[in-house]
Amino acid sequence: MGLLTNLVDHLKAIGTGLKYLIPRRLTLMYPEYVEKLPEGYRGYLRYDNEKCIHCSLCARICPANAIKMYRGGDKKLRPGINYTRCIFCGFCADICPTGALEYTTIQDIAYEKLEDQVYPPEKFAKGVPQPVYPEKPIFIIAKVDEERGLKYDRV
Amino acid sequence: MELKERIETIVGSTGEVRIDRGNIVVEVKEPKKIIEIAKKLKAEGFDHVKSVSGVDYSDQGYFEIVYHVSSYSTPELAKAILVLKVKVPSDNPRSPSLIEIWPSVEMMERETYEMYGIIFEGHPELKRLFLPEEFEGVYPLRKSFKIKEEGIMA
Amino acid sequence: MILIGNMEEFLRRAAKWLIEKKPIRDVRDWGIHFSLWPVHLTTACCGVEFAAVSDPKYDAERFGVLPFVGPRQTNFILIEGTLTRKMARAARLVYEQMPEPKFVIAMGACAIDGGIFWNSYNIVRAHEILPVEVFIPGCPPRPEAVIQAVMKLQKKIKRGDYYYGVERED
Amino acid sequence: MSEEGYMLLQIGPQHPGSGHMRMLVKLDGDVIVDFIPDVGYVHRTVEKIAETKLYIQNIPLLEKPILNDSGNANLAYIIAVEKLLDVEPPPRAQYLRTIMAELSRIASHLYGIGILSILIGSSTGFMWAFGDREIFIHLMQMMSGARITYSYMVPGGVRRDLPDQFREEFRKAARYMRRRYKDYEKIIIKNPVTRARLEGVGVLSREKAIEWGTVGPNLRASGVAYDVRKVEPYAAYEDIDFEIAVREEGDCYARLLVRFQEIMESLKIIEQALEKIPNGKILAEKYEKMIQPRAKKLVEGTGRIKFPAIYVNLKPPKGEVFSRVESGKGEITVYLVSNGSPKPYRLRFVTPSFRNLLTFKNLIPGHRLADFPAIYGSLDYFPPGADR
Repeated sequence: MGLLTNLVDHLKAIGTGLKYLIPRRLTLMYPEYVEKLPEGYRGYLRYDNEKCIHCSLCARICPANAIKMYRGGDKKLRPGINYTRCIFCGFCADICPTGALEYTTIQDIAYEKLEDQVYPPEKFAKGVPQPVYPEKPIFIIAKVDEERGLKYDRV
Repeated sequence: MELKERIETIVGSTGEVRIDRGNIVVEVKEPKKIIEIAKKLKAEGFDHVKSVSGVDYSDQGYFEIVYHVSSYSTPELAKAILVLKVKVPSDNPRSPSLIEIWPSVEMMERETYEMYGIIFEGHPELKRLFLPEEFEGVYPLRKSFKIKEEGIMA
Repeated sequence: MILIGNMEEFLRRAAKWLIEKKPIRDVRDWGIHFSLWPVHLTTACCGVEFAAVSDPKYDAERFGVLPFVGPRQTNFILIEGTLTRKMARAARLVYEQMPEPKFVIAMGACAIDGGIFWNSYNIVRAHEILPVEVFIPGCPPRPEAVIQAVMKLQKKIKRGDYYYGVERED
Repeated sequence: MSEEGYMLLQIGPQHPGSGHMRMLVKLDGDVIVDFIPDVGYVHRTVEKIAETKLYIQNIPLLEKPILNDSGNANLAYIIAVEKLLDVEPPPRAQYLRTIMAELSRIASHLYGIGILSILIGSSTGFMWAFGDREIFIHLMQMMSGARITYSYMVPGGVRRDLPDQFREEFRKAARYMRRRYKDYEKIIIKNPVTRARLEGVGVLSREKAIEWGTVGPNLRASGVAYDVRKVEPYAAYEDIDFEIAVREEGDCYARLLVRFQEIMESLKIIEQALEKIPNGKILAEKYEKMIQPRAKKLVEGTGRIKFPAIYVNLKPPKGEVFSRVESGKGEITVYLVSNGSPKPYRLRFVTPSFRNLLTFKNLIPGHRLADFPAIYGSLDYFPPGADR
């Protein structure tokens, strides 16, 4: 009796495995396909020098002390960020009263040097670091799918 | 509150009972008396300890050991959190271990020893738990142990 | 006996010389860059995301990244998050046991500069004890970022821009 | 070999079955006679650092130790801070918190199941559980804007409202998961290999579980129906109808089953929460009116909030609070002492894995070495959580 049920259960397990043999892939073929993250994803920060009102709230709320205020030539305080410490919590962008700091949806970057990850205000204002893809990627968005969990639609 | 009265009779003159934000706080007057109280509380149905914490009040000359006790087996006691507090002098922090009564304190008392240097008398394995050897004799959670802090300026 | 000993020594030298020569070296580098085998050393909580790198969605095996058990069979350490003092010793030990050539990637803010734990008294920065090739900021970094780092390392290896236990002649 | 003829075996920290810890196992033949967990490989001194950070800055800090269940870690701390500050979040925020906590629980359980599977040698289990975990991570990413570290709850509310497509996406995910559960049943739960490895192994009796202060699914698998969500309802659990998954056996298999059962129960909770969720604000009135109007205009229509500037200067009155929540791995407790300054005077953060450490240590002796990974995996022990 026990043996028989065991055999049946074994067969059921194998059968279930076989059912998924036909490729119904969950795999995201990064970097050929790149997931476009939803609006509001907390990735690398964009800093707008014009909008900054030098209030230093961002530096005060930063949990990792990654944002520091630099005194510029005009005696005004401006934030610079050190991505070696940043934990991408987005508190700085959420407390910024003027929208000078905003998050972007980019978060797939690696660096070869430590110094490259420090962004003083001038470098910070120049723009967001961009990931490098070997070839032009196809952007997709992920969606929940009843059949296979996640599916990827082209943008 | 009925439970508070019950605990008051248990504690008697060895401690003070009050209610703080819904939790029953028992401040034990003397470290030696804590064993006695704990035994009675265990008999009452408080069967495990949720957390053992040290708090450093060495500017006032003492450390506080805080036990948060509750129950799994008695549903109505499970709703309550009993805070058992005892003060030990910061120059000679010693208190009896409650491991005999509540075995669940074992790791937590060990951690409190490691972080504050509070000696729990009767604990069978009172040695460092998390920290590497170079922290022998250094008690990092004491207020006298300072760590780096940075301002907001670069 | 002495003659054979010399012979062995000579052959070893010849092999070392040969392996640094152009076409052979290129083939070797090409081979290595597809077989980055990280050792099973989960240093901290970024391991959660490293597990996600090998999960069906990201599938790092596409890049030849497959965790192996013993340090002797691996050539790649991924420092997954904070290195505490205790763990730093283990990481150093594991690194020393690995055969040349070997590579280190520091994953997560903690591995680079401590991240939110920067003022902890019990942490070590990865680049202070190991020669880190690529850094991945983030807490934890997205699996995509880990793949980016692997690709960066692969490029570096293909360039031949690494140390192979012997000094290169050119 | 020691003098008594026992063999001392060291497992980890570099080992596929050890995680971030070292284990000293004393063996007589292949029976474990003594077991010493050497923890502290991920001890990052959270409690000390917390004393140097502002109340708001501790939100991401306390998520890190319980990274694979960060929604619940976040909630435990926020409840404590709100008790101190005497702030009540609006009802909609309470429901959003419940949804977040439950999604986080599902992800945590799937993580635990995946790790248990790989430890008992079933790669299929790992791939399935981790693949399905991505779906719930996708949902939480929609809600909070991060993959793992959500930092979703702030004192007085939550940071974001529900995205428009969330309901639709969750409905699909729930249907997918229910269908998938039937397959899980065949390929993992009732698989004779799994049962042979787990049934009757690592039996934790009810008395011992209580004595050692075990928490979470491990406790409930030993027949103790203790769940903080029922005992002391927080967030919106009071209005939600759900059952506690309890089993009597107390072995590794029961712990696995409790986790699966809780996943299904969580799906029900989220469905109810989505049905009952009231309209309204997501941040308490007190903080809402402190946000500058021009800042409010910036996030209009996005469902996000801006933080009021007071968040960098939260000064709760003197006092102490204790909070507990039921996370995926078990009860998280936070004991917070304030002396009226903007930084906590003392923050005691007891994680489920730390409390399960004693169970882990005491449960192992007497078993065969081959059962060691099964017991370790079934306890869902997460070393960064235990070490903090």
